[in-house]
Amino acid sequence: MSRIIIATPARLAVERRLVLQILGIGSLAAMGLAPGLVPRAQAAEQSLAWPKNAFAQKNETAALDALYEKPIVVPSDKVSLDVPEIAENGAVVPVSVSAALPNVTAIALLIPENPFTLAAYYPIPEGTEPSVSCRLKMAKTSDVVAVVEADGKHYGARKQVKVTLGGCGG
Amino acid sequence: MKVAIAAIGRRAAAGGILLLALVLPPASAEQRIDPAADQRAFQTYFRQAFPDVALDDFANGPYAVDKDMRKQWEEIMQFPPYDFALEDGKKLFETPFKDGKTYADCFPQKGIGIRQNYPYFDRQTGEVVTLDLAINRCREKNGEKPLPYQVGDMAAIDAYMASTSRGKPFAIEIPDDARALAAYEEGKQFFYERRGQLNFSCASCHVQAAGKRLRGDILAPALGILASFPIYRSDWGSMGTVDRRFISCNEQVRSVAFKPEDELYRDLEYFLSYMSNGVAIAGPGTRP
Amino acid sequence: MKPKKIMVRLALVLLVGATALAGGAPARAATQSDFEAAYRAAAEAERQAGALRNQWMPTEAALKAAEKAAAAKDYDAAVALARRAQALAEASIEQAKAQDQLWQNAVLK
Amino acid sequence: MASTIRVRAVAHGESTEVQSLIQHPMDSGFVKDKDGKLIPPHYIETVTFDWNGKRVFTAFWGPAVSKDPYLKFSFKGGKKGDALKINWSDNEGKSDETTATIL
Repeated sequence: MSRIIIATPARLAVERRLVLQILGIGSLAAMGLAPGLVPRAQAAEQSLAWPKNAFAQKNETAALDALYEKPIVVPSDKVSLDVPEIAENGAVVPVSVSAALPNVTAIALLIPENPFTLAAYYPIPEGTEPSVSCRLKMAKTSDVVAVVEADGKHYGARKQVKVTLGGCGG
Repeated sequence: MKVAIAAIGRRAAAGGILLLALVLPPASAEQRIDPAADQRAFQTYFRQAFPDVALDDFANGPYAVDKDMRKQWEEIMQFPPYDFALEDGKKLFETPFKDGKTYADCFPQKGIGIRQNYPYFDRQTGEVVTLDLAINRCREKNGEKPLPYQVGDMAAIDAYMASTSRGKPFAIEIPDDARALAAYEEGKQFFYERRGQLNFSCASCHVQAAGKRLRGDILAPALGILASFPIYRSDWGSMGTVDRRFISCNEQVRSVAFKPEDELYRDLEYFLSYMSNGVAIAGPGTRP
Repeated sequence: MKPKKIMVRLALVLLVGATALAGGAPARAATQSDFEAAYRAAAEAERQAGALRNQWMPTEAALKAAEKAAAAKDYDAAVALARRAQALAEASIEQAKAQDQLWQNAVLK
Repeated sequence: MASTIRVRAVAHGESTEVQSLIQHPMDSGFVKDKDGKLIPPHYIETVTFDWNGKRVFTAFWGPAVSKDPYLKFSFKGGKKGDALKINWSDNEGKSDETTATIL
């Protein structure tokens, strides 16, 4: 069900081939957002559109496919995802992601158990650190998934956050 | 002894049918009211229960006693959600009333750095005055309508005034006045007596179960619990004052809550704040 | 333990109420005046709980529901709800009276 | 009314750390109001940060971002006194903009 798979060498080879093919047309799919073909530099700098289709998806695979054009996401310890074990309140879950990878072009945050899977998508322009912190809502206990795009490849990290019923506020 | 009767008398007057039961007061009611001794016992209990928590850190409630919660809190405090209220509060505090006066004219030290002295016992009127009550009395004195309690502008002004008092330890005084002692005792009883269909007291959660989980929440120790008010609660998605917290606590145990600034709530705030003397003001704060 | 006693008492009162409703079902359907009598008794108990400053939310809810049932002329339900409200109000009175002394045992010393 | 945007941008050597807080309900569309009616979704879709005419950050958000959303990132460049322009727009077509000074 999860797209974050342990890639076998064979798969990696396939992926590499795909990436090489795509590179020819300027890795426009990197953004995977705008329907038209947008040169990468411009995409990162100015005229990105809100990825409506990706935000409408209700499972991880569909959301990632809409975002990155059927990526193969490899789990990576180069992606560090900082989330609490138990959310103090599902309405405000602090999430930090950073990637120790060169040429990062985007960071996506997904919450598979939420009604809509994609929570936030951050295209990273050149010169901006591949690192972002924000606060997300979680409807119930779920993994939080970070998918980082770097050099046209996709690296993932996931961690579970427990959301319990609060209501008294301590 | 006289004082004890005064305290009971108030409750009995409210509930006439209690009178019979009170003709013979229980032996314990004859104990002398000794706030200083109560405070020592109260603080000793929490210091022993949480030996690793510094006195001022008790203001941070659940974040003082749980590591994972504290980390989330520290992240949230990088840009605290009460910032908007704080800014609004400063503006409201500094905006003159129609008569040209401001809040500063109503308070000692122009209202700056005084949160730690509230609530206080007003010997003239013989009642406990909280900061929120004083804010509204100031408005009325200057021909303005009182603000609704619990939320909004009241919470914002309260937040600003608290922020100017950060680091100043609670310094609540209980004057040697039978009425003040009676109010204190009333607040103390409210804190320890069980209420509501769920049969909980304030102490059930914030003394006996302090630091433990109730559903997903970690219960704050009662010591210092009011030092970070008003609070932005994620669950509310907005600011709330002490009144809002008391009312929601009461409703959570299925007890019909009282009106904001009800005498019982003011007495409770008086008792709780006095118990926390020495804990520095840290408001406004955030809570889950 | 007093609180336990309150609970037991509450359970008993509710049980009696339920029995009156089910097993010992009245031969005739409840009338408006049955409701009014039951409601008056419940409201009086709740007033006393209020004087002791110890009302319970479910009591208020049962009273409201009783009024609603009566307005819909469902007097059987209205009477049952009023009796439930009365039982709850009496339990809250009991709690207030007991706690007026028991609280001292909880004080940190 | 005051701006809905609070920004703290601090230059550290070669890069600038930016933190922002935006006042917005971020209604998910799944929460009911007091009368049991669903509150329609109302959330920020896009936030942009521009420094020296260069887009240094874009955030695309869905309804799962928390109320009064917070954001932290860093970019290379920026020095004390530089202007940083922040703009947000939501799904109802509302927007706000402010310019902050890098500290």
